[in-house]
Amino acid sequence: MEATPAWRKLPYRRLELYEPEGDLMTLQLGPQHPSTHGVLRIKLHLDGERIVKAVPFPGYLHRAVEKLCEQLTYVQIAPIVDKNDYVAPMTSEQAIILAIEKLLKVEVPRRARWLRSALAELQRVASHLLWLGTMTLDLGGALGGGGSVFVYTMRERELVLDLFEGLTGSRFHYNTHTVGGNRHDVPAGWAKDMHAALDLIEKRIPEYETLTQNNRLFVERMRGIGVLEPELALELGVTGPNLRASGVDHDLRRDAPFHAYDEVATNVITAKAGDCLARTQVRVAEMKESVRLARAFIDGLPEGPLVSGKPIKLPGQFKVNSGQVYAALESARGELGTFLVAGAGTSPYRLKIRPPSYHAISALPYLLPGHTVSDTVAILGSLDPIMGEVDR
Amino acid sequence: MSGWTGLFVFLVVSVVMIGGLLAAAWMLRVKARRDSPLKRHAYECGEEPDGPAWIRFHPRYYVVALFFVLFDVEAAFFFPWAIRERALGWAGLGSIVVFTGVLLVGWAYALRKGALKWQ
Amino acid sequence: MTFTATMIVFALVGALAFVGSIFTVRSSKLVHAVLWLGVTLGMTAILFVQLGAPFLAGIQLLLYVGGVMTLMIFGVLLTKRDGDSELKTEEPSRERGALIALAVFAVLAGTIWLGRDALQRTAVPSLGTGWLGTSLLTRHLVAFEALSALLLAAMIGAIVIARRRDPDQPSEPKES
Amino acid sequence: MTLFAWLSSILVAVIVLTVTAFGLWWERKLAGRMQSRLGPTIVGPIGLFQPIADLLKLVQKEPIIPQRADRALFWLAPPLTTLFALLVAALVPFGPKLAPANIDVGVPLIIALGGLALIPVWMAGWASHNKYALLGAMRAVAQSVSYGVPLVLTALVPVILAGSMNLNSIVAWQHRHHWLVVWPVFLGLPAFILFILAMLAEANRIPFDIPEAESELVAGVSTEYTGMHFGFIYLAEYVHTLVGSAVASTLFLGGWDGPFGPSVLWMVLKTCLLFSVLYWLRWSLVRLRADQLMALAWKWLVPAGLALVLLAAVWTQTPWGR
Repeated sequence: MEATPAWRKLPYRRLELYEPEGDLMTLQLGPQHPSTHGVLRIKLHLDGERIVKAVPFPGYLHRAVEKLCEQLTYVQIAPIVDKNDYVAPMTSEQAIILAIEKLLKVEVPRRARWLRSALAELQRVASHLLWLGTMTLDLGGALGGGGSVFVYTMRERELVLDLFEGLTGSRFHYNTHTVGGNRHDVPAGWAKDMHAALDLIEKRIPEYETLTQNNRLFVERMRGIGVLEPELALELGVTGPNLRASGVDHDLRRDAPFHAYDEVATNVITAKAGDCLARTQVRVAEMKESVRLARAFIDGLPEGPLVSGKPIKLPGQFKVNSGQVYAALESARGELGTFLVAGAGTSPYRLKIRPPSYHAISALPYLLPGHTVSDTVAILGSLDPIMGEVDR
Repeated sequence: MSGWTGLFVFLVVSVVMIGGLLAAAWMLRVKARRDSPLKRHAYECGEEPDGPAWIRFHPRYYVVALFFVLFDVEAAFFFPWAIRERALGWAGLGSIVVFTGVLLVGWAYALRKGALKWQ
Repeated sequence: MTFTATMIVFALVGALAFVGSIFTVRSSKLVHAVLWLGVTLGMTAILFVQLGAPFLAGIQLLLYVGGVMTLMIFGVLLTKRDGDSELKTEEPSRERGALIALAVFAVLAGTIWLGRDALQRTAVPSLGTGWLGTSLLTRHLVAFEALSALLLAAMIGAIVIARRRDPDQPSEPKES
Repeated sequence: MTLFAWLSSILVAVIVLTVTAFGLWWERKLAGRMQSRLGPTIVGPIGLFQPIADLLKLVQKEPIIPQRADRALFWLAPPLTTLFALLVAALVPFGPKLAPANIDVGVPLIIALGGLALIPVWMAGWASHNKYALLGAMRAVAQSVSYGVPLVLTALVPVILAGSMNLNSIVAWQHRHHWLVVWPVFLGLPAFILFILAMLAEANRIPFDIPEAESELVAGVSTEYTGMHFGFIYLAEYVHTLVGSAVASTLFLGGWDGPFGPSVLWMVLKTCLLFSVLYWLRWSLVRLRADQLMALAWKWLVPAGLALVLLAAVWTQTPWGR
């Protein structure tokens, strides 16, 4: 990796050091912009079309979820937080349940753990599908090739959502995880449907590859753009596919197994370049890997109870007065952690969510300068931020 | 001359059609009951525009335009040659090659200096 | 003297060209001035057609209205910080300008008036574009080739002027 | 003669606008099918009247002129874009007789008029006093300007081969010899492809639609426009693509020349076919970046165009090309 060019770091710190040939233009990209993935505002200082300095302003989607959770009982929290990462609510919900279970020291039956793993992998496929669609949408626009890929990936994402609906009765906000297990057991024929869906998705992934990473135009737009050095990524706490695309071999599924990942080995996919293209390649390869894992988890789904202990009737069934835990899982976007401090009674004293997207967009001020306005949307899109998760 | 008359007539027809659309748009337009200054704000993603939009631009833009004019001048000289190309023969072709060659020197220089890059 | 369609068009176009040139000078916004200049140049193209030089009309549109206009627009955007600031004309120069304009007009008009007989006697040869090409590449070959050198000089000049490098300027990323 | 000029002008204008309106519907239908959607279905049989409904909707909208805009230019620019895009159509022969303007200097005039369209686009962007529009306008000009050169150069190839700048003569030449894309194929085909690329760039179509790049510049030049004025910019783009296809068909695909039947049908057929292929491209490619476009034009297309011109000249000097 070549050394970071001086102009990339310096002007960001000291705008007044930069001597433009024309006038600098200040451009607000967002919050109401087609490609800011929700409501993110980035203030760009432009010299011609080249970005000199970029300042992201998150916070437009702040709903005080963490504060709200302090008022809720442990049982009520899960359906609230699955609105954080609205592209992958399943893992968002699992993350909080993991922390609560760790705090309450609840044993989770093996069947529930396997089912959760299967759901997590399905969710990863769905999330990456949506990401691929919006990524090409950013590059090609809704009136162009991007729109086509977007519609295709949405079509396949529907298959996953249909599966979730079959399991939980809800397409988006599932509330299928309870403390100590899962609420909904696999219905008859669900595994067969899932195999059919996965087969179809697996068959179509090469089609997306043709339209995206094997497409000359797409590659030209992505290669060498927004290079995230591994050192910088680690310093900023960037995780997930963004980190792995920078060549850091790190995946919680393998390095700190949760659910049933200690029983089924995960192949961690990495790439070297750290640019937008590498992030694309990692995610597309991860989709294939997730399809394999989801099959393995559903095929190996053990018999047994789905919930440990009695089913929950009352919120007050769990009571913890002290203790603090940190639990994390590998969501589609990286390390989704929950730090939970028990309070008096049935609700937490403090809940802190560590959203991978927040750390991803904190790389923007370093990645954007030196690139053009067109690259902004490519870089932002390739980082796959979900603003609901960033702002919480 | 007749071709030009045709072009003129076509111009008139087009102007009438476009004017008709404009007139229709003017007559059928919806009028807001109350004018709102917010509505007439420049769009900048919902934020207050920060700094002027009419700024001094980068000189690169100018170089690109200049190159266009110069190459277009070249192409303009090609046209009279092109329709007598067969008659002028190899000699004419040779002169054109020299003419092009000199311009390509400038082109190569510009590429080497990166003057035609957009930013 | 009867009014033909050609004459009506000529009068119309001439008037528009005149109006365009007046507004080119009188516009308070530089951008407007450039656009009015475009009107004048475009009308000149139509005059070329009426004079039986259609190729020149095409080239006028291609080079002047398309190219030079663009160049001037960029030039305007380069020079002033805000394109909407008012242009002020110094008062004393106005009379002098009018005087000079009148003098030039008088000279032109006088020349045309004096040479009116010659103009009427000489039949304008309709030579066409092909003739232009032939004579460019045979009789005026040296001038034609010298022209390429002129264009080259313009190119290199523009590059040199635009390439004002300073140390804090971002180094160019490697070519893709 | 004058009556004929009027009639053929009106006829061609009607043909162009009808095909454009139909093209709008066709594009949406085609795109829908390509994207496993249905496209328009509601208005009229198989949604055929959708463009008319769109037009009616646009006509009714409230015109809003932004506060700090240059009002006159803002209002004038969009109709002018459509006007310039339409004007080119006058020069395209839709049949041996059906050409409103059969002009000896057709080719340079077409290029010139097509290139002129960039000025109202720039006007629209600049007059909006909006940064997105302005960036779009600057991109539009730079792109138009860069691709203008290869456009002229590739259009010179048929001129050299046919020895005439008159489009009808060029078609007649192709009728006598072969269509240019058929023979000499090593000249005609690359020139055709380059011409199409440059034409797409001039018409701001994907992969060259950076001036309106809605994922980056919101809507680029047309950001501040509402109602019919927005419609004009939109329409101009379609007309430009359509007329560009017609010009390309004329210069390289034999124009109105067909084995049987009325010539105007062949011309419309070829134009629509090319138009559809361009939309196929549009719905399968992503757009390039502004600097990549510039690099492509200046580094590859300009020298390639020059080489093609010189090659064509050499070819006409050989016994086969005489």
